[in-house]
Amino acid sequence: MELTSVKSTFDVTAIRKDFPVLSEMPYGKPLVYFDNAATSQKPQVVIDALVNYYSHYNANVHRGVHFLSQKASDAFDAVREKVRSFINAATEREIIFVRGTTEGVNLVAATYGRKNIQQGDTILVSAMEHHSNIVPWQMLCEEKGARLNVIPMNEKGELVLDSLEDLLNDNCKFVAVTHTANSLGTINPIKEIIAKAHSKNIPVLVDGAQAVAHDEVDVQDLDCDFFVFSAHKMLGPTGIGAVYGKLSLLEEMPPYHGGGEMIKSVSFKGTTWNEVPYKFEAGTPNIADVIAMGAAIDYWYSFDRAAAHQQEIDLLNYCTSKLADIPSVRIIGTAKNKAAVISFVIDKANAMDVGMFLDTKGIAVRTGQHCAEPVMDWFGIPGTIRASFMFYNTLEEVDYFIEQLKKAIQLLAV
Amino acid sequence: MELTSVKSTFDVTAIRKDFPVLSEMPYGKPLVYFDNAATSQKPQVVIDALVNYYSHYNANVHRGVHFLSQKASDAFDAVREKVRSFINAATEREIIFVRGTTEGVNLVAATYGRKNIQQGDTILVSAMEHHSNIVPWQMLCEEKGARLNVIPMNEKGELVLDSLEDLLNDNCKFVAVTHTANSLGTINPIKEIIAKAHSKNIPVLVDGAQAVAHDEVDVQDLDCDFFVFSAHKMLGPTGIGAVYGKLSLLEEMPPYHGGGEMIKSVSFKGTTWNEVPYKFEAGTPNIADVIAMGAAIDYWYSFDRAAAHQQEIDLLNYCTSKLADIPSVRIIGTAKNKAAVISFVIDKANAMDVGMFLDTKGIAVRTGQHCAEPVMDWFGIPGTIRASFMFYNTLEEVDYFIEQLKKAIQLLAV
Amino acid sequence: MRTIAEIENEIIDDFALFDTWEEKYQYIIEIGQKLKPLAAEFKTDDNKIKGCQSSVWLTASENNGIIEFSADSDSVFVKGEIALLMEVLSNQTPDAIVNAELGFIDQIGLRSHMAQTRANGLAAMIKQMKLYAVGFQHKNV
Amino acid sequence: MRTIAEIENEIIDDFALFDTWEEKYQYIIEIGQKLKPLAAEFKTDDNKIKGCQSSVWLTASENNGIIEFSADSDSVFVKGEIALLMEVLSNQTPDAIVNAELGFIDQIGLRSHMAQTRANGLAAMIKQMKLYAVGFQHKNV
Ligand SMILES: Cc1ncc(COP(=O)(O)O)c(C=O)c1O
Ligand SMILES: Cc1ncc(COP(=O)(O)O)c(C=O)c1O
Repeated sequence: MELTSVKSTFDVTAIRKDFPVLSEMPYGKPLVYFDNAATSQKPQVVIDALVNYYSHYNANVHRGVHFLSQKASDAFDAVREKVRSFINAATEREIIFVRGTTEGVNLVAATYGRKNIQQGDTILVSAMEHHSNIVPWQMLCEEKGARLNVIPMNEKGELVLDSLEDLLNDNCKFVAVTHTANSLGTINPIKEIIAKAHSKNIPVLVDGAQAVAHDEVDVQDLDCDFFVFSAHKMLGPTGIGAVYGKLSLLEEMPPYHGGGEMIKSVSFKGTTWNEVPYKFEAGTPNIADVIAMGAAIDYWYSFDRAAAHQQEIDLLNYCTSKLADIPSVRIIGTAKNKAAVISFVIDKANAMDVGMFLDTKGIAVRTGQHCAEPVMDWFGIPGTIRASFMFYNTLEEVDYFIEQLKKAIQLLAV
Repeated sequence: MELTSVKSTFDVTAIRKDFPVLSEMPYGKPLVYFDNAATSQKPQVVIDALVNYYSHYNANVHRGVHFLSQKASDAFDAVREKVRSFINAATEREIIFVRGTTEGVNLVAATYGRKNIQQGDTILVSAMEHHSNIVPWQMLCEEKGARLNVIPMNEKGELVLDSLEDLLNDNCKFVAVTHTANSLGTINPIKEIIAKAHSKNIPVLVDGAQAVAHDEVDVQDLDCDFFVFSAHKMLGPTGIGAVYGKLSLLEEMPPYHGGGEMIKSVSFKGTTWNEVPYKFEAGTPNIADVIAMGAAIDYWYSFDRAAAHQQEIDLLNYCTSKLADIPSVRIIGTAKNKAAVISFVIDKANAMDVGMFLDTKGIAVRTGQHCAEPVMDWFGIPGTIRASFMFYNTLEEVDYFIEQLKKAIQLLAV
Repeated sequence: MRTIAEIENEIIDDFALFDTWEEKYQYIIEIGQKLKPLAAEFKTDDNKIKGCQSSVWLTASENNGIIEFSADSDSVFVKGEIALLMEVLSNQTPDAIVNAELGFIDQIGLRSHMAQTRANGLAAMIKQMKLYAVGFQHKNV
Repeated sequence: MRTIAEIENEIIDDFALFDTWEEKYQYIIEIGQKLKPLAAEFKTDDNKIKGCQSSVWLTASENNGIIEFSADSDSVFVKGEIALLMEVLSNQTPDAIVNAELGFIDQIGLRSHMAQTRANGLAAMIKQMKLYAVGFQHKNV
């Protein structure tokens, strides 16, 4: 298979024009941005949404009778429906705005978790979780006297589900597992895990941080109980994200933060909570970024998502095959089902040295543990070099990356 | 005193040009924005900071070896020092970034509070708190079997400190009190309250949401233990704010959210925390808005703050005296020491009817309870009309407001 | 008897005469001021509608299968809203009231200029009127 | 014996020849590659510097009031940094080392292109070198 000849109908040159950062020239060299798993770049429409809000209708939402407040509230409220539709939740009441994935997981741990996890219970995570889907559960376990269990993985970085039935025993009260692993690229068989957990009536939280940027997500089809993600990884702004939760669960959960908006009535004698989802959204929300997140979602519908997805698969396959030709390269994470993320190590070369070399050539990759120290420990490595793609990346960028990587190896692996 | 003749050296016409929203024309009428206590407008430099970040150096911070990440990290880190200097904290390690005041209070309640408040303790708030500085403490009391006590106020909306010694008894373990009340405008004698609490070794949290936008704050001079505020009320973006905490307290506190960045090392066996302030900042921060908050702080230093403050005092005095001339108007909150916030009711007229009338004339005021239901209950009123000023407002706007308010009264108070 | 749809269309036509929200607001206030005050004996907590920030009282009576509403509020604007709702829903059968879609509210641009609390209040009023109608439906079974 | 300040200035002059970060990076790599490897017996956990993401080993010996450092790392770049630090701080008195301000690091633009973890590592190396010097200071009292 001659991969260089892959031609996609996807007009990547046109798409790239939507992203101002892609024209940057670090050290006078064209930027090659392969750090998309850390955060994606933003299309102009997202930036425009922020400018438009702050220049024309900035106001606090929901509480105001005046024109600007009305306009801001309408724009803000409309995004809940956009998020609902983006992940196909049943109703927009199932969407809670949070800062991002990390806050989302913590919200579920602090509300559902604190209410339902008891001493002696276990919470099940997987061996390839991001710290954000480990530490909140460790803290909850510590508080409650519960225990963390781990779904193991194999040397390809695939979850091994043989022991799942055992792990989903009577003590297990919650499962938190990532859809797509940021350190390995593995796409997990979430639907199967959820079905098995549900057969024992155990609810499942899905860490969707990487998934939403690469695959179409349907929370009803997955049947997950919670799904959390960050806007900044899916073309939206920093500082905003969402928790999806099944309405019946949300209704039963205690509130999260106390403050304005999440209450129905406050007196010093006692306080009554507002309805879902407002019960979980205390204080002035991140209005501008919610609106800009809406613009990001609109943008996702403005091009051919299937073609964009194919572009990412092409990038993944092309780069994987090129890396396979370099003897000193070892790819970490070789699951059959992978997103456009390639982690690798190089014999005798320090990952960060390589990252710095590539940086001097205008190439942005990430090096280190990728907030997944247990994964690095599993593979017995201090860290990896990670190239992660988005549909706006090109095969030519991969060629340049491979060329410079070879130079780095020549210089550094001695 | 002929107040119309007050002439300030402050060039409000020039300043207004910095704020794009001020040129808006709701219903074809020039916008008169008197809803600043809800959220302030933003100068162009703040909007530009967002555009510049997203257009030229958007990247995840701290973890990257590459050019964009370095640039983003530098810009992000620089803001911590700006915030430190803005409120004169002793070190930038005392600054924690949060979504806003509400999250800030909840952070302190969930960390310091959960660790230190026990059954039978009392937490002391004041009668004029915003819901965000009541409900988190009620929730903590509920969890711990502690009790909320209240510093009373008089009919002017001033705190009555006669009983303070009693309230600061041996059971009292924490004081949370607002610097400036958003519903009444009262500026409280915070320093005195803090000194009295400290004489009994009781730490004090100050809700600075309204204060930072109107007065220069010096947390070392106040000697408060915690100080929380939101950027969006002080010319900055939505979705960001800060908690100041004394370093010695922060060091002792358990972490807040679990996740990336707040850890030193993670394994399934156990996890060690990062240093203060990172211990309290899990996950990808709101990078863009932190940077824009820095631009807002820079902006505060770009004009004569004393003159701007005088402009607000002029607006307050002028509007107060004009309102005093209207027989059916009753001002709620007549403390001696007031910020540029005027809450009032009108005999026989419904507050929201008046707010809607003013809205049709291009005037934005707020009506209702202002997230301070206990204050409204104290005064036995369902809500107020609130005009709140910022230095970019003009005496001419006040004239127009008074003129239209009189028309509203004629139409509605029947 | 005019149908609900017919009355709604008339109201839509009336409002079409106004170009601006300002004019519409003043018109609603005018209608509100003309609403007959409710006798004090009806201003009970039982008749108060929950979910409105302003105080709103609403009662209903039935005569020969036709419902009549009476209402009052401390807000002139809300009285205007009620007057419009009563114009549409009073003197109708329970079935007609229960099935009314009340599209005129959006079409005259009422909802788009209201604070959320007031929009919630409007929704609460409509709900209460329909609940009365449901009650009378069952009575007539 | 050249003073620390003199050596720093020479390094600053060396780096002034380079226009770009790319050239500086490659120069540091070159220096790193020339650093004599540390004998395996010194690569102990005791000699490992905490706070560096890369493995860094550092030892020091004293002779007639003059300190000599030896070091190694699994990162060539870090070896380059160490080589620069050793050029400045080796063969100096404990007092001179303790008081060194090492402004050259900022002036050659080293810090501004490093990830935070690596900058922390650099700081940890300097701290460890100074701690050795403090140890030898006390020994000589
Ligand atoms: C005195 C006071 N405290 C707390 C808050 C809550 O701030 P935020 O909504 O930004 O969290 C506000 C503003 O609404 C306020 O005025
Ligand atoms: C799989 C996964 N989970 C969680 C996170 C945390 O997301 P955030 O940092 O936006 O809170 C990330 C991104 O860093 C991730 O890739």
